[in-house]
Amino acid sequence: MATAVLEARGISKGFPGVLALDDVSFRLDAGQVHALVGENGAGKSTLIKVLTGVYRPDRGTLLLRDEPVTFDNPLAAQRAGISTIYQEVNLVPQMSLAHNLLLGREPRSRLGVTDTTQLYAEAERVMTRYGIRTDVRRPLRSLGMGTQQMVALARAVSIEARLVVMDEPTSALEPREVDTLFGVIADLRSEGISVIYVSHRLDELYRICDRVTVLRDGRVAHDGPLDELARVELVALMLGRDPAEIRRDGATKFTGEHTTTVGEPLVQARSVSCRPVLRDVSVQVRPGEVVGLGGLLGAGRSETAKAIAGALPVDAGTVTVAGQQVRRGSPAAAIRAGVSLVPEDRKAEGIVPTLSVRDNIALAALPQLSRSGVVSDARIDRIVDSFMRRLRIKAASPHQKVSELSGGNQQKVLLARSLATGAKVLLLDEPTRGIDVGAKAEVQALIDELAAEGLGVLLISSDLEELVEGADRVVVLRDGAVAGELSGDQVTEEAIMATIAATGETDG
Amino acid sequence: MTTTTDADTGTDTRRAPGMLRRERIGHLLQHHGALMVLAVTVVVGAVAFDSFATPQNAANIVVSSSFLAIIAIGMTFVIISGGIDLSVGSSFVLAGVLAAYGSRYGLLVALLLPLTVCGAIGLVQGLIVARTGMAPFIVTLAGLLGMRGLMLAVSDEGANTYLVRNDAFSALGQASFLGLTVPVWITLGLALLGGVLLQRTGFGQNVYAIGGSEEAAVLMGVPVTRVKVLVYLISGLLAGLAGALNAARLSSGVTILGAGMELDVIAAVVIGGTLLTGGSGGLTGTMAGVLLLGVIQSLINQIGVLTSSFQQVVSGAFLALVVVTQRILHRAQRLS
Amino acid sequence: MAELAAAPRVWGGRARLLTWLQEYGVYASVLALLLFNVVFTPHFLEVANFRTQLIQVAPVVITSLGMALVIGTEGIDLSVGAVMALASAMVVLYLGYGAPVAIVAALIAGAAAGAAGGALVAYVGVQPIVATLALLVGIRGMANVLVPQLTEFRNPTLITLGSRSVLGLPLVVIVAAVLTVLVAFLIKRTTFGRQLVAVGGNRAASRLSGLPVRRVLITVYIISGLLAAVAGVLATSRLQASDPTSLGLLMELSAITAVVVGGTPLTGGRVRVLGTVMGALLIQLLQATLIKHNLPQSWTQMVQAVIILAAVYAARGRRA
Amino acid sequence: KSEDSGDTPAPAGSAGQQVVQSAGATGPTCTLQSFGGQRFDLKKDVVGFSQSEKEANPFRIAETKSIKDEAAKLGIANLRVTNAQSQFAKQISDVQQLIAQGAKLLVIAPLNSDGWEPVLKQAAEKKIPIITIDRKINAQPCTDYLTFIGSDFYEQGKRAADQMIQALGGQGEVAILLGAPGNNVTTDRTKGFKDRIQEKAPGITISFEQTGEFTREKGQQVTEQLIQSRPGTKGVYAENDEMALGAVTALKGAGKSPGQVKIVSVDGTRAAVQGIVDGWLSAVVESNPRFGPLAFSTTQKFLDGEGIPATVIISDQEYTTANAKESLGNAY
Ligand SMILES: Nc1ncnc2c1ncn2[C@@H]1O[C@H](COP(=O)(O)OP(=O)(O)OP(=O)(O)O)[C@@H](O)[C@H]1O
Ligand SMILES: Nc1ncnc2c1ncn2[C@@H]1O[C@H](COP(=O)(O)OP(=O)(O)OP(=O)(O)O)[C@@H](O)[C@H]1O
Ligand SMILES: [Mg+2]
Ligand SMILES: [Mg+2]
Repeated sequence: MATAVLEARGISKGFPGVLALDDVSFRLDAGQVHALVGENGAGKSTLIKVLTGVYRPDRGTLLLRDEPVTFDNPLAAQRAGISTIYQEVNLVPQMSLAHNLLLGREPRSRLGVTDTTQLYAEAERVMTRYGIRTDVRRPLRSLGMGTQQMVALARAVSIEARLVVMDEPTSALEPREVDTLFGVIADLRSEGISVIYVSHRLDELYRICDRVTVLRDGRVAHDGPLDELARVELVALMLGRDPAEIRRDGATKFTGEHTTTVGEPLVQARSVSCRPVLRDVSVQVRPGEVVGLGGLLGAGRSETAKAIAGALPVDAGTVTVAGQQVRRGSPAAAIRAGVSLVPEDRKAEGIVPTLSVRDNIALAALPQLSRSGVVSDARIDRIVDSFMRRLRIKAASPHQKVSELSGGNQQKVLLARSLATGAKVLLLDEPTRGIDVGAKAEVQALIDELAAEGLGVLLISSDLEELVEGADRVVVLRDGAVAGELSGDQVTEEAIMATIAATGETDG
Repeated sequence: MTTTTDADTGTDTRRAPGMLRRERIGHLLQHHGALMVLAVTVVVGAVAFDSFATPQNAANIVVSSSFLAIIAIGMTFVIISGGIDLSVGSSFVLAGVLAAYGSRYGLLVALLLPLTVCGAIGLVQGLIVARTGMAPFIVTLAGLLGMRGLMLAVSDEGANTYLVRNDAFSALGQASFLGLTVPVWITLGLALLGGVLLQRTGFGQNVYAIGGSEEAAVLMGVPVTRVKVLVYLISGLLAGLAGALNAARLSSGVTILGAGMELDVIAAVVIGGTLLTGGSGGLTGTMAGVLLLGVIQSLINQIGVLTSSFQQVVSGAFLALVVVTQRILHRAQRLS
Repeated sequence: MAELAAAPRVWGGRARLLTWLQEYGVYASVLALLLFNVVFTPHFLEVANFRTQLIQVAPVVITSLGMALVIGTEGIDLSVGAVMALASAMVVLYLGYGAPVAIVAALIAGAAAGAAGGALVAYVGVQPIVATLALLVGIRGMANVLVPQLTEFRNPTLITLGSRSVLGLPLVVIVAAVLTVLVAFLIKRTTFGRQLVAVGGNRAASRLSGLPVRRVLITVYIISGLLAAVAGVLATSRLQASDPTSLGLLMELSAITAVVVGGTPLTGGRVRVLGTVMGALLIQLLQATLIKHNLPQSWTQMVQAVIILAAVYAARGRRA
Repeated sequence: KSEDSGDTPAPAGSAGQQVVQSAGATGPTCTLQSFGGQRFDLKKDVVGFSQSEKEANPFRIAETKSIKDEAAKLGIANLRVTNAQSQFAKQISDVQQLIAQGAKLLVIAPLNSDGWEPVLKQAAEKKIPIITIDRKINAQPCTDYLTFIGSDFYEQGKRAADQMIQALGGQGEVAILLGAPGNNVTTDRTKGFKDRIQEKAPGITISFEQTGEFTREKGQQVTEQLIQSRPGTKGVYAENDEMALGAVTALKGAGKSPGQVKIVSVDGTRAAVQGIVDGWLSAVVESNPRFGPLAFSTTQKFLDGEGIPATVIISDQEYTTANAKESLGNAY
């Protein structure tokens, strides 16, 4: 038997309140792409953090090429040839792309100081290889999530490593960039470098992975070659359910068509401009309608949603809700008018990490839940209780800190927060990013359910399948302007791609 | 800089140059806003007061600012790393007393004693901050108290002012070269060195990374503990050096110095465009900030007719004006 | 209080002790110091002693409460000591119109000073530490301009405010206790309190959730100024004189220490009211102990440094 | 923080005028020739006055006012005044800026006795005479600076001790309310007091010394702790009047009656002397701040070619139960 590149034996790791990993063993062979899957909160990220020196396991041993090792910190793991892309893009937002990319490996001039010319040249060279052409001197935060993810990827791969760990690298990527990534992974494999790959997108796993380990509730539920495992079986293993049951339910939870009322638009954005990212964007959503926003990374979808939600200073254009114009630049006014945004960046703009699940849900609706400035705990408890049940939020108690929940459950908390305000229109920016198949289906079902109740939904998703199945109508953006609109039978993946790629002037 | 639109990758680059210019301007304003405000203040002062723009007054401002400047260099490192060092005022006075005491055993002791003690305390503070995760504000506040206590202990509860009787050491504070005293040259050298360290070495980039996002820095393999410890060590050493040089200038270990100095230093750094949240800033701004404080003080003295209480009102208002101006410049750039 | 209602969780034995220490470290420290004094300090277990400590700590408690709110929003208010001086100046300036008018004038001045700082922070976007540093310098100067030197007064109403007792409890202590309860209520039960911690926990998220972020911020600084003014009035009445030069000097550091020792993180998003009161008590008790044992100033400062470190170490927040 | 505070403004007129105690007797005299300076016109040339602390206490108010009033009286047209706001570094640069502004005479109320090297050097280059008032500069008179006019703080401490010994009849526990740590005034007033007690009254023990930082508030707080935990304390020596008055407030609050604890302090502010009249204080040793007339008359003598002494120690008064009522008008 070949020596394992990295092996974990009997690893346990607990946090206050949960046992995130319970006696997990894991073995990675050379030149293999090894998938690590499981529901939200199954312990994937925790296992990766144990393998790479972020956490110390409570029990168990690590073996690097059959030698026992302990990593005190990520640096130690890096020195041992393990390079990692962590789940949340973990780069420094204020620093330039180049400095992020080459931090710790800056080229030096003869005087021993950093040679900045060479630094930028090198960074530009690397990024071009990943299909990113941008000024590498720009601060990272001025770049879209997708570009940032590519930088993280380039950084991890360009470190001389024997093992590259990728925790949900594609959740912020477009199909094209995913292709680039897979090209890189193929190269790595051919060089004999192993890859641990975590993703909730099952198609991807079947495209590139050799082997799979399924985690469920902190335990190993399955371990074996991936091609021997049918997709439904994999999902069943993750969820701990019967494959037959899964087969009945289908791929996405969307039912497809809604009974779109031809009534007055609930919300209407007219010629919204917001230099330099948006030009003349008009979108409307009618009651009971799910409108998709399509486009590539940086096309301005998030900006459109934020402009409608009053979270961006708009240069021109109006937003009306039920015929009434909403005050510009005030999220509070938008919420009062019944428009609520669930932002794409959960960590930075969504949850308030210091507060409990309960307080996070009640946050936006506080004015409605209090009388003369004093909150009514009874009313809060009632509403929190009902949403936690309805959205099936998994938490030890409503008083648990929201930062301790898994990604999918945090997402549901944000949905609950929006719904608790009594919103008539929901703007959902990547609502299923980074959440597991089970939770994804639940969220999708929920969107359907809400639309059926007469809510208007604006859905932004990089997952084309989700967009096609979920939306009644898709508005496609390119370079901050509307490139086209598709409805009814026109809504297909091919049509969306075609609209994005069309170079000439399109109607709209 | 790439200006082509690369349709193939779908990465948007067409807007890059435009945003870049604005970013550059923003960068300029944020980092050199203090320099601009400084220039305006100097011009206004020169027009308004005859005896303001004299070489001697300029030299006075530069010389008396140099000690604050040396400390501010260290503080800039600390603040960029996302920390703060309240202990510098106490380090400054303690170092002065130790240097004066040490000067009776020769130049070397006069320099090494304060540097060792202040460096060691900086090191300990850094270790506590880095290892325990306690707030730097509190750790260095304890440092402020503890070092002042130590200073009182070594000076017989402040009753004993050691005098410098070593000419070589005195020269360090008093001799001048090309019209400027040695501390000014040392300041310039340190600012230059600090600038290179910060901008052009891996260590400097690590400091920025930790201040920008400590979590990310850890995951990117930055030796966070070591960098943090070093940053507080630098701050302690520089405060110690400033204190020692000041003792050489004053020829004695004055015990009543340094109270509230940390706030002046922090103000200078922040006026210089370094954000207290960490991750951005630089030394040019800090130097401008230090000079700005000196110039404001000198202008208030020039006005002359103000009562001492009114002088305070004016310096408070001036400080507010400067930071507000900077904010507005910064914002105007962002919204344009 | 919020900190007492811990969520039900499954803890291990050692973890439980550790967490208990983190949550209640400041209480343990106060207790330890009390025990030390009972054993080693003569005349400690006397009513008069506890009265003295409580009276002396009252202004610190009151300013610390305001500071805790500001820190809860990830801010800091260095101007509280100067605001105390300003309030003190206003009181004697308007004493001619009677004590109530004078006190109201002082409180208005405090609120106005807070509003100035808050406006700089909330609307101009100046970093709290610099905004309030400018105020610290300017406001103390202003207090001195208004009342150039220590001024005694003989107004009986104002003097009784500082020396009177109700049901055996000094009035200043009662005021501090009432304000503590009010601030606890504010944090626990009001919309404003919830919004305050949310703004401190994640400002961007709060804005997107439609919270009036700027209004919350400016209000917090106004409250801090107001509370500092209350403390200033009480201190003035106790001193029976207005002394804008030295009243409240370095109060900002004591208040910040009390808040942090009490377990409120400087990173915001959380406010511990009772912890803050305990933090103030710890500092007071510590200083009293050192004075009573007649330690030289050098020792006093070094011991304080060590104890503050130890207390914060015990009470430090869980690490990520 | 200040070492001298009170609460009533200095009275106008010549009441409390400084009297020279020892002039010339102590050392060699200094003349224009021996100093080597240039003659200048006091009335027309720039005269700089550097005050150390904010004019927010009676001592500093009276001191600055005395200088300004006397300058006005003598027709000195170009008096430039700076204030170091209790920051020593600022005082150094203040004086340097006065030199840059062309001052021909410097009157300095130093915040600290040591650390004047850079100023003395610059002044010496230009042969600018420096008169230091109320606190000495540790340097060579007639070479580094011209002369010092002021009180002897050590002596003040000794005289306070004498008063304390008398008040207590040579027996009992005494507490000291120290001034701000590190301050020369604190150091000297403490040393003088202790030396004298040791020398003359072995029956008195100094059982407690804590800083009240020269402020009334701290004086009150420390005294509150003191009387509660050391009820046997018979006397309190406060190193300035403010702390003494704070101690009085504390004693009142603890229900003590006047005279139960003997208080002796230094300064001679109106409020403290009133305290003697009311029976709370036993004695106050004066420290006279009215330096204007003496400073400028000394300068004039110097310019006129006369020899002036290296130190001009003024004779400070004493306020006791015997003279407090009559002398109230002299207090500042
Ligand atoms: N720092 C922490 N403190 C407390 N609990 C934690 C912490 N990190 C993770 N957990 C808990 O440990 C469990 C495993 O989390 P982990 O992040 O490993 O899940 P995951 O499989 O990566 O999920 P996802 O697909 O959502 O990323 C979850 O219940 C989570 O709430
Ligand atoms: N803070 C910012 N400063 C400058 N430019 C920004 C900032 N945020 C976003 N941008 C730019 O604005 C453009 C539109 O970004 P937006 O986030 O709306 O894209 P998107 O279509 O939602 O794509 P994504 O899938 O990345 O969310 C991008 O080019 C992005 O780089
Ligand atoms: Mg994960
Ligand atoms: Mg987006």
